[in-house]
Amino acid sequence: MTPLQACLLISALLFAIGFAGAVTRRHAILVLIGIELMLNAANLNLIAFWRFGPHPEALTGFIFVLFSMAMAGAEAAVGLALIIAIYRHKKTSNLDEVKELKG
Amino acid sequence: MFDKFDQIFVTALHWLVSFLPEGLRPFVSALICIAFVMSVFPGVFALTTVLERKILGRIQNRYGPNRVGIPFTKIRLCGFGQFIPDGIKSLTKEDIVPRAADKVVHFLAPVVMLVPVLLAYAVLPFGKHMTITDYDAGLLFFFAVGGAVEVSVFMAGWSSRNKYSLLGAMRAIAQMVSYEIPLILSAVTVVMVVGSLNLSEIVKHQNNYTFGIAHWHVFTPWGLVGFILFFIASLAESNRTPFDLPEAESEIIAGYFTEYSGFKFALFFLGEYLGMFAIIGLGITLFLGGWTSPVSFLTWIPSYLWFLSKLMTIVFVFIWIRGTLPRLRMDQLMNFAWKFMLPLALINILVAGIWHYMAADWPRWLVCSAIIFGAYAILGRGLMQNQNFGKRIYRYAE
Amino acid sequence: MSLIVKYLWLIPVLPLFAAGIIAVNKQPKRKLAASLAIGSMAIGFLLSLWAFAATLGHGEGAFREVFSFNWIQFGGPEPDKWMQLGWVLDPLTAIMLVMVTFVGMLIFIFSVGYMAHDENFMRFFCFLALFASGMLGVVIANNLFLFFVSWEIVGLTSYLLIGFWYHKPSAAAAAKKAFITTRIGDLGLLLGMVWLYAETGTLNFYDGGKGCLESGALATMLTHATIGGMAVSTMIGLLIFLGAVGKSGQVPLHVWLPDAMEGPTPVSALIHAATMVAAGVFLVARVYPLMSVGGIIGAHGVPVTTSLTVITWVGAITAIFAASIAVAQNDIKRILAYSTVSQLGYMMMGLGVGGVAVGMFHLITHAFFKALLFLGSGSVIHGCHEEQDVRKMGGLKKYMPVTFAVYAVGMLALAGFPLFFSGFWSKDEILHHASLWSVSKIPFYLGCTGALFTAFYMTRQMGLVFFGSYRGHEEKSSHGHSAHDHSHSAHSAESHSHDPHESPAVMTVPLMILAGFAILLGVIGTPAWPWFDAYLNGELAELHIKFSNLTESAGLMGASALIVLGGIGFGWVLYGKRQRKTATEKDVLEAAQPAIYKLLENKYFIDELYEATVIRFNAFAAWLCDFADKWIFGGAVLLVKYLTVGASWLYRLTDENVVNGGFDVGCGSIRGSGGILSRLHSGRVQTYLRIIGVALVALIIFLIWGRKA
Amino acid sequence: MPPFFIITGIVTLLGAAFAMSLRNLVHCALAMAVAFSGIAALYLQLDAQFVGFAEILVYVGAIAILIVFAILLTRSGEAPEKSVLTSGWMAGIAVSAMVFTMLGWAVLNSSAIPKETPPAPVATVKNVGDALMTKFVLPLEIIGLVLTAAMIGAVIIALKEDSQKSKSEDGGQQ
Repeated sequence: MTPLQACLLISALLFAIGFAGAVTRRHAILVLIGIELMLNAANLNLIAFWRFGPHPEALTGFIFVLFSMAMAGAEAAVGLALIIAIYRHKKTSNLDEVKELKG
Repeated sequence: MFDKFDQIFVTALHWLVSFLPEGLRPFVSALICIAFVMSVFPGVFALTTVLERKILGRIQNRYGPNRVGIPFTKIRLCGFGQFIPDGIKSLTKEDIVPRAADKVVHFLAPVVMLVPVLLAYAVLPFGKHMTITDYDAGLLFFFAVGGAVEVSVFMAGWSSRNKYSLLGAMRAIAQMVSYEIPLILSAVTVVMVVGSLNLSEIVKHQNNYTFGIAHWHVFTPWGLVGFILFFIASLAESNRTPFDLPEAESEIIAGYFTEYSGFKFALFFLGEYLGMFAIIGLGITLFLGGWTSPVSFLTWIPSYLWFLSKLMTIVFVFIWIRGTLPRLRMDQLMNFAWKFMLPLALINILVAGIWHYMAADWPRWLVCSAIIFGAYAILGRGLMQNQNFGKRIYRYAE
Repeated sequence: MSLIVKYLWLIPVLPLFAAGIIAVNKQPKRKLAASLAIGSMAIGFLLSLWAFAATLGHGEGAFREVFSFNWIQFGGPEPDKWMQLGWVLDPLTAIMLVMVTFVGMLIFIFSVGYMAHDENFMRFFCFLALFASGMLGVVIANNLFLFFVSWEIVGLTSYLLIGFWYHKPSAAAAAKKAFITTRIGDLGLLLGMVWLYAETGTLNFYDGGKGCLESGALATMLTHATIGGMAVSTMIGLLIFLGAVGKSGQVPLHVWLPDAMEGPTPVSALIHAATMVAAGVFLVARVYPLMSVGGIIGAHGVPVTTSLTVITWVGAITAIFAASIAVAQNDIKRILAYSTVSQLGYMMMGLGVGGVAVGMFHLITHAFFKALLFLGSGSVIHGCHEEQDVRKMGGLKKYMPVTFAVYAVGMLALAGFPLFFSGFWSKDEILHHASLWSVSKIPFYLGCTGALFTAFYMTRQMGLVFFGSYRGHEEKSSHGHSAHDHSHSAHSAESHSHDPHESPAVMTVPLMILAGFAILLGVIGTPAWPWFDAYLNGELAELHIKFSNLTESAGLMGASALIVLGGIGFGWVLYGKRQRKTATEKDVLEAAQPAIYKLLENKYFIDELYEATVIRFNAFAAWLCDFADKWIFGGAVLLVKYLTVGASWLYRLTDENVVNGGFDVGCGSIRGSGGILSRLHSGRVQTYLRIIGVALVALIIFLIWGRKA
Repeated sequence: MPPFFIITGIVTLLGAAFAMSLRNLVHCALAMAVAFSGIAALYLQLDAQFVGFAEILVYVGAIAILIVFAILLTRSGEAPEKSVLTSGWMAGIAVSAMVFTMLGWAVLNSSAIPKETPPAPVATVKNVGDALMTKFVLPLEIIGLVLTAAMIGAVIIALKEDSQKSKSEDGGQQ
């Protein structure tokens, strides 16, 4: 197993864990944490490919991770604001109790 | 001769390591450095506790500790031996954990506090060639590990299951998050002018002399403002008076470490002081020339002594402020951070940019000072306008 | 092209912007409104001075630069036929610009004081600024169309400002009257414009040889003949002159102008004395080449044509006609209004007998002193607590010394007091040319009589208003006496506090400036140094005090001075020395000649004549139209209505049963299928996330499979 | 493969697993912080120093604190008595297991993976800064815009909706 494959496996497992959490947990904040984990798995992928890829001097993957982290920050801020707003409305943060938006 | 004296620790380290095989050298060298930090700065901490009590006593017109000297002798050392019984007392007291507490987190909190604080020392240049790890992004590293302190504060406050702890923790986190922004922004000015995040580079940039006076950043308009902002923000970051709301004993007992006692309390105490030293060290590095001497004819004094003396001077000022100023209210604290320091720090970044691109002549002094004075006048006025000393209305929790 | 010509449009556009900004302000911001309007006029004045300076110092030929741009494309023989708009800068424009902006600015400043207590201050300044914009547009237009548009803006604002106090029925009626009367004239202008376009294919005045006032087009128009053998140019000229008659209040369309005095006094001063009514004169001056084309050159190089002859006669008749009415009026502003009509007649006459320079010179001097007189009368009215009847004034010299002084200057200028006042020089110029007119001498005699009347009625007004003792109290106190006998003392004390008072500085300072100009302006047009004449014709004025020159005009000057002095003396004897005792006492003239006085007091019954003829005919026509509308067109409309109702009833039947039925069935089935689909959407995000995960797996399988294959 | 790499990987994965499986939300958040620290350590080992420090600064210093605040504000600091899992949690586990299986299979069997390890690339702060200010300056600006928009949006979403009430509270604050 090459180092790249090791990184990718770690990232795949991280992604799966994050996904499992996001799908199975009821609490909205935990879903958000799961999404953050998935995002980090993707970032790890990017860094791994930058490190072991053919053109590391281009810094593309590296910079992409920086941008992705900025996006994650924005996403967390808006997501948590939404969760707080929902909690204020419905006095709950459990996602299966928030299902007004159905057909 | 002086140079050798200056480099005595570095030479000693190289000499020690040279006995070892090639593979072990970095590892052992790192261990020695860690041992150095772990011994010197807690020593300074011990000294400072006594010093603080004595200075506060002097300010408050009383004696302070003046009895305890070297144990088992008659030497009293003006009471500077006080830290030994203090330490023994702290370490041997009973460790009480509340029954309702979250025991694991409660146990981990002081550790999580101490680890990042000690990590922060890894990038500080204590003297010439005396940086433990010379990271390219040293400044970023410092702020990154500094952020972890907030987690420990939360852990301590939340796990105690005590309303005072939780309140103190929330206050501390809100305050630290707020003041981290002007702290970082005022450091950004230095980064802009020096063009590097490496702390050794930043010191090297200040190690030049004109007319025998060093090029410390504090001697420029933006640097002065940056230093003052940094100083205030570091007061807040280390929870010192007048920003000691998280530990306001008259309101919330002792804040987030109300439920800590004995060894863990000592660890928190140590962590707080070490954090304070680290942030002062960073301030010295960024604005006060690090280990350099202010005037060229004093360069023969060893660099680490310069660093230490600057550190102690600032610590003295901290203690002085603690003895002098009253505590702020929470809304005043937040207003000050967001309505005064943040805008001023942003304008200071602009000024640093102007400074960088204008010719090195007297006009840039004039322009930069004018902008800063204008901004200060306007922001200060705005801050004072919101001072509404009417009847206080309390807002109750929902 | 010089820079100022390029930016000449700024002068009218600035007040337009000011008006717009004032109009969109919801809150009453008096300071903003006044400063915007005055500021725009002040900037306009500075620009006008610049423009004026640019026209100076051109020795050979008149300075004239035009700027035209394409506005809209419209049908015509050529595919790209453009309607052009543009402006022109020549001495005529420049002098008018300076006059309008300067007088306008002073009157705006005066209005700040005069309207200070009016609640519709903002509206007033909005209209004033809009008016200034339109008037300046009239002045700079190099195109009859742009001219017409600005002209109509001016008419609209005149209507709005006359009816400014629309809650007074008389003001509303006066506004309507002014609007409708001038519309008759504007119809003539519009017809003339259309005809002009049909003849020449352009409406630009000057366009580098292609304009309608330039030799090519004029020659074409001259050769075409029309009804009665008249040249087309004459007909067009007369139609355009009809517009001028309406706007400038010439006989027989003068009836609106005295009634227009219902508006606030600054409006009367600005619009109905200094600028707008002069626009008619300006129009004639502007199209003077059209009027004078093909004329026989008479004395002093003045051409004589049919249209100019008409203009002269209309002007002369108006001059004497209005002056004689003014003698028997008692409303201070009405006297001035008839005086304005009369002076406008002089200007028309001047244009007819002496050319552009003569008429325009009187226009400029008249603008200053008549603005002065109106503002002075405004100051008097303001001081006497909105009293306009001269019989109830008197003795104001004591109460309002500044107003008295400046009013006297205006009065002497208007009367044409010799040598020191501008009115003398400009009127003398007109009379001088009239005396040399080759067609007839009657206009000259009419003018001389008018001058006598002018001096007389102005002296009468001065005597009644400023000399003697104040008569304002008696009516009020007697009224109080009769109605509330027991509170007599209280009333007299109250009425004592109603003494006339001097106006504030914001009103008197503009008056003083205007008075200064009313004296000084005469200098530029004396026979010894005819600078104005030379400037308009693009020559260099030289100071030529030649004895022959003096003797030529000295006789006439002496004669007119005698006339004026006679008029003043006559008036002084009748009204100055012998003051009326009470406000209700009969007028001296009325006592002597009751029939004539009644005729004059009732303005020759012109209004009544119109009432009996034009308006009755109009009412009949309106009744006829109403009848036709009610029975003929109304019946047709009813028929159509019932047809439509029937058709729609049929339509509803089909719609409800056929179309709607089918639609309902379709809707039902769609809703049913949607309900089935909506089961998939539980509203739980995690379900969706799970589906996304499955899709991800499917995607990976698909990619790998595709790769292997 | 160095042992330290394996250790950090395991710590990261354990942190993530605990973050997703503990009952108490605060513990979850703290475990998440551990996982992020581990990822930062992984970045350091992949010679991405700057990203590693930024990861700690952003995730541990900011997002973890933010999440902790949100937990306290929504009063979910205590472990609930009811089930913490959704009704269809087994399907979710199955799907994520499938996802991992597919991803892992793809990683191990991919032919696109280069066999040899290239030398450590240089990513000094100066290089990164130059790249950000030249080649990637437009994305940087857009990120700045997005962050500003997100900040304003977050503030507006989290604001109290009852304007009458908030007014009186503003009065109370002064």
